[in-house]
Amino acid sequence: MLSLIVFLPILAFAAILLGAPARRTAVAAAAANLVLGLWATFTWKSGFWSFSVPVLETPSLNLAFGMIDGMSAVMIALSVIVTLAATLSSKAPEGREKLWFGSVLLMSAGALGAFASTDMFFFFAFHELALIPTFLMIGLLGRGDRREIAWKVTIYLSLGSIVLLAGLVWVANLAGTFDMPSMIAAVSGGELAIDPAVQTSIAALLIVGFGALVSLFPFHSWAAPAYASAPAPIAMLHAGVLKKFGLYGLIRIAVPIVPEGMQSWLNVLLILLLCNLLWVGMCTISQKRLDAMLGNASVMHMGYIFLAIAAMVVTPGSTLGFSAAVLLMFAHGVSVALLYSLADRIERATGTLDFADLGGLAKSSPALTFIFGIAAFTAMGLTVSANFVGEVLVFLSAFESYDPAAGLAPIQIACILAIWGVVISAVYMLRAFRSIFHGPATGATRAAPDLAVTDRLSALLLALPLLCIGLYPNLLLNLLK
Amino acid sequence: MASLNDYLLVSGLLFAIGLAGVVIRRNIIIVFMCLELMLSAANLSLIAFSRFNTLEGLPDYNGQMLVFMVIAVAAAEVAVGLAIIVALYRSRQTIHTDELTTLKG
Amino acid sequence: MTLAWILFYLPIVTSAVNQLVLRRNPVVPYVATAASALCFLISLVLLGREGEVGFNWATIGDLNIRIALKLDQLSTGMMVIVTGVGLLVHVFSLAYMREDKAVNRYFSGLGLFMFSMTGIVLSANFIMMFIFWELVGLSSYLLISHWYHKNSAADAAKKAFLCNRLGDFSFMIGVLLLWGITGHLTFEGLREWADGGGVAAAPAGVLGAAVLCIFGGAMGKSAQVPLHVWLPDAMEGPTPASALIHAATMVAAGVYMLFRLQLSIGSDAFDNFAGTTIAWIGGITALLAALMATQQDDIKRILAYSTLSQLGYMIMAVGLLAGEAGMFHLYTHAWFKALLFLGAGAVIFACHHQQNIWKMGGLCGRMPITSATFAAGTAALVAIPYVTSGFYSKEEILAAAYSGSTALFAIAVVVAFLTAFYMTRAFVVAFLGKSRSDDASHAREVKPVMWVPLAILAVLSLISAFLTGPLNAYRPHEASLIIVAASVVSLALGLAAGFFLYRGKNKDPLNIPAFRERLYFDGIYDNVIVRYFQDATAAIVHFLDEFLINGLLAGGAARASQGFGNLFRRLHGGSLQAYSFAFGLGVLLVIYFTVFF
Amino acid sequence: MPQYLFWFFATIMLIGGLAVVSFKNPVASAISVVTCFLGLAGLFIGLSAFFVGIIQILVYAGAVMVLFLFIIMLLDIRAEKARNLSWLATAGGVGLVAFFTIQLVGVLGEPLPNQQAPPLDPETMAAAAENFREDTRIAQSLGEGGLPDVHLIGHKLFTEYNLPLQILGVLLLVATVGVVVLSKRQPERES
Repeated sequence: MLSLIVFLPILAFAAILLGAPARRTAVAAAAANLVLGLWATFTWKSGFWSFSVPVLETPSLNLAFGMIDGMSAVMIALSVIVTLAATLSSKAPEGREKLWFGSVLLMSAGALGAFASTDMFFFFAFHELALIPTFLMIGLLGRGDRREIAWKVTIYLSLGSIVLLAGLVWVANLAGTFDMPSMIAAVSGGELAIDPAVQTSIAALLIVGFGALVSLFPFHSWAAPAYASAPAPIAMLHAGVLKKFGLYGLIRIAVPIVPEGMQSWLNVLLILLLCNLLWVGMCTISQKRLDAMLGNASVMHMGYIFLAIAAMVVTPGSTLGFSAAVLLMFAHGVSVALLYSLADRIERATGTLDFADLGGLAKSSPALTFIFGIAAFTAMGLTVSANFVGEVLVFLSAFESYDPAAGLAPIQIACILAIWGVVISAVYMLRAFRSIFHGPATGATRAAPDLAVTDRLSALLLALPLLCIGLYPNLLLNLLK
Repeated sequence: MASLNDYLLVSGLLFAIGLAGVVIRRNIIIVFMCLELMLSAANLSLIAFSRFNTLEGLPDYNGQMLVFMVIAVAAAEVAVGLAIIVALYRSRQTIHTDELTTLKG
Repeated sequence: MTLAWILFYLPIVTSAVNQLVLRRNPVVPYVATAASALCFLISLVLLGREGEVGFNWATIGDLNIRIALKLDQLSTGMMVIVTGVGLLVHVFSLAYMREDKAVNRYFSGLGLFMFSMTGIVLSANFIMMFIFWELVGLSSYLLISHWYHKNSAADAAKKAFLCNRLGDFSFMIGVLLLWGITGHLTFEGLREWADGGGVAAAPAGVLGAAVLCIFGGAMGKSAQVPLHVWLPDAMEGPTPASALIHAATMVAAGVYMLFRLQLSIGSDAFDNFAGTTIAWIGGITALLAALMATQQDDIKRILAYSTLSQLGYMIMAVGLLAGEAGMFHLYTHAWFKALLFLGAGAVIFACHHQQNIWKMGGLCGRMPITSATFAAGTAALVAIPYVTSGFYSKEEILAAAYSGSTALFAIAVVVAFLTAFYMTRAFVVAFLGKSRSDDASHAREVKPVMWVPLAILAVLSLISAFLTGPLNAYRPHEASLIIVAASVVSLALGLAAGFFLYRGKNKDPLNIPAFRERLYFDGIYDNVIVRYFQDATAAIVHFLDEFLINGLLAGGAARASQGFGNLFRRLHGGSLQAYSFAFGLGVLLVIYFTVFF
Repeated sequence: MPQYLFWFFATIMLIGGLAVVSFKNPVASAISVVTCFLGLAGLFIGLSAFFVGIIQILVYAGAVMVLFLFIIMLLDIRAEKARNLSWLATAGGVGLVAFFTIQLVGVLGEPLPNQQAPPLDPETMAAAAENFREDTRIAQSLGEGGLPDVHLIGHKLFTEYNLPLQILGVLLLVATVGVVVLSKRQPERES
């Protein structure tokens, strides 16, 4: 039945092409998908949702959807939530509604397909499908240097995809199947034993490939300009949902199938993720515009999830790192989407995102301030937000293997340095909040209108999961069991 | 009697002349003629091989078949090529290759 | 135990209802005050109860993090302080904030704070404590930035949150280390571990480091040097909020948390370099803050520095393994410092938001009740022997210092002298003499709704030392005579110096720029650490990111391929001859390589 | 073919070729091509490829070169005013030719096998007749000691090379249609 969830956006896309009213169709499809998706998320253990259609006999290739574990379910929930919020909150430029909402639906379908696929081929293919509207929308409707940025994104992501494809093909070739669950079962059952040297090479390909898609340092320089330039729904969907594909892939494929390979790259991975957190974090501090800052911030926070992945590699038997990573992926996706949608909202209301031109928005837009406050404090990992739970679980997972007699292992040192990222994110988020909402009002903000009803709806849709999971993480953690 | 080497040498020289013409001349019609020379040079080699390698006592007619085909294709090529030249001249008023640089990247 | 849950949830539920449902309804302040009164009653009922109740909050495999309310002597005693001061501050605010347009937001903020503080006090494990630890930081941020349109308030809020974040950074590392060493996150588990001889078995260095890191959290929250800079700035917030958060309760949370830790893993874990460092940081904070307090003109800032100084005392006591003394001082300090702040609030309210003591004067006659209560608070703070609660608690700390370290004892005595000096200065300048401005000369006694809380607090600050039994506060043994003598002498000197130096003066006879400029801490932080270490580094890193990663690594690859592309584009000159030449050359080379090579 | 005839025709051919490249006037070049092809046809005939030789004259020297001349006339192309050849192109062409010639000499420096053409005398012809059905013209001519060149080509063409022949026909048809389309005057584009 997952096929319904995946294909509903595509059907809606087709309907829009055929002339259905773009916005209403998109919102209706996204809302229907939200209901279906959440239902699927909470009942993922039932076999009701799996779906399989053979495509090729040899090599055996099936268009197969199913919930491999709770991670798929959570990611699907993330996708449907962000999709509805993106369609609700965004405002298409005159005459471009078809392109605008069509792209959103197509991206949503791609992301859902990737997360729902149990087959490695379609897992990859759906992600590529979702990248097409990303490029198009940045290139056609982006801000600033949109052509150049669209090219940059295209080249980075395509190169990442190519490297990734090489890794995936290698894995599939060794495993003799495209079916991911049976691959994982074969590895854990001992039927598939990959030579350590080969594992090292595969792991390198996968880390670089998935890493470029997730903007792992030093493949990060596409992300910030892309998110700053992309139209809001695209930034929301890409930063919030689609980017998680890389992390999802690392957790789903790299960690279980080539554990020894990942082990041999562990220290490199730790250094890179620290660069993500500290280096990019410092870059974030020096940004002068909200969109650029948010772009860098979302790159920075990937470091925590990589830390969780590193912890999964260090302590293979434990589920702590896994839960931490999934929870943080969800939390980061939702909070980033919320921030982008609000940033877009601020720009529409005031015409600028420059910190120097903003100020005192709290007076004219209290609701916006309230929601942005939730989003900003969530993004900096304040407690009772899902992000905090994710981060604290990440830290705990990194310390799970700590042996006081042996001293600090590299992962614990990395963890301690990574916690400094908490301070960095507080610095830039507080600065942003301070310069946008506090202080005396400026010309741009004095008469800015407050949130409209649809804006509030979409903001609530995103803020509620963050708060609920922050208040009671078992809500999500129970799904992962 | 002329030897195979002689024929091949003459054929090669004719080919070289054609090649030199293609590279040197700028008038596209002459370039085209030089192409014909080169094709003919190849034909000469083929005929010579056909004559010098008999098959059951007869010249190897497979070679001559090839020449036949080449001549037919060349005829078609000339027709189309000249039509293109006419169209080109109509739009550009020139048939000098150095003034036809639309392909410049 | 249902009562405990009500105590826990009531403030946040009230706050949420106020903010989201009632919104601009004028009934909001009264609802909030009623809720805080209920909370105070529940705390009283809960006194002496023991036990723990909770639910699983995050469960992964073997790791089970619970939200659990732990009731014991420490937490129930602390709850009385928190809700008691909280209730009085709510009542006081009813009048103080009446004119403010955003009064509802203010009361929601107070509710959030009460919820978070309750969470800290009742938490049964470190993760839960950390959660609420940060939440009080948030509520403090919200309350400091209450008048957000003022740049100074907005900056102060940011500074406060950041300093706390720095502390939390260390706190988190400490919790992780402790978890790594002991395998426990709950206080109960830690106690079992310590009882089982865990402290002796654990590597001392790591354990000390863990304790020190956790103390880092207390350094942020309790504003110890060098993270103290936020507390004086936090006075930008409404004065009642300062009284509750930045004087009585939240800043004391650091001491509470350290004492909680000390109770859990035992004093032995502190009996190493960690304890010494903590004690010295506390002592230095006490001394520096007292010195800075002597030259401040803003009445709230004087009190803020005195808070710093008293917190330094408490921290020093904890570091000297005398946590009970620290907690006792926390308990008495909460009452009299809340009193002083509320008194200052009343004065400021009466003087039309004039905060400079040199613009006051002669308030004694115009505001008799306020002046009397302020005098009582001052007496408690400077520790007038035997009649004030402050005396008893300070003696305990001096005793702990005396038995711990001579140097720290000397510092403590000097601080006692300085405290007497600057509080006398403040009292003499603000309340005695004659009015030095129109604001002061028009001041009138405040309404009962404001002075009744003051009076209650005044009584408590005098007698609270004798209520330790019923209120479940910690109170260690009596002090010795030598210490009493030392403190009496320093008190007398301080009182005399302050009184004679400042009586009848119109401007400060002393001028010590270093103290006035807060020993240059803020300047150094703003101009050196923030500007160079942070902003300049950030700018450099950003530049390097643009230049190295984006420009050379990625851009280099891009430019290289572009260069090759341009190179090959040259070949596409559109010249037929060139193409045919290249083609012919290629053919010839193929021949050459196949035939001759 | 006697040696001198070979050199005679070869010389005609090569001089014709050189003339094509060196004449300024395209008409003269075209005439030179015809000359060249005449010499070539002579060589073909000397190699007993009578049919191909005739075709060479009919199709190439006759039809194709007339087509060239037509076009030259049609476009009214004059001789180039000045021989403004670029020295780079000339040097390139000459260099290329030199390189090619050196390679040619290098390859042909040592004599290939089959230096002498196998004889096509009546005995071999008669022997070859055994491969054909007795009652056919080919067998008869061969038996009489002649070389029925056209018949042999026709036989080959319509048996073994039938499919290529058909394709060739289609190709020519397509070329015809293409030429018609190309030389139709384009209607003026509206814009």
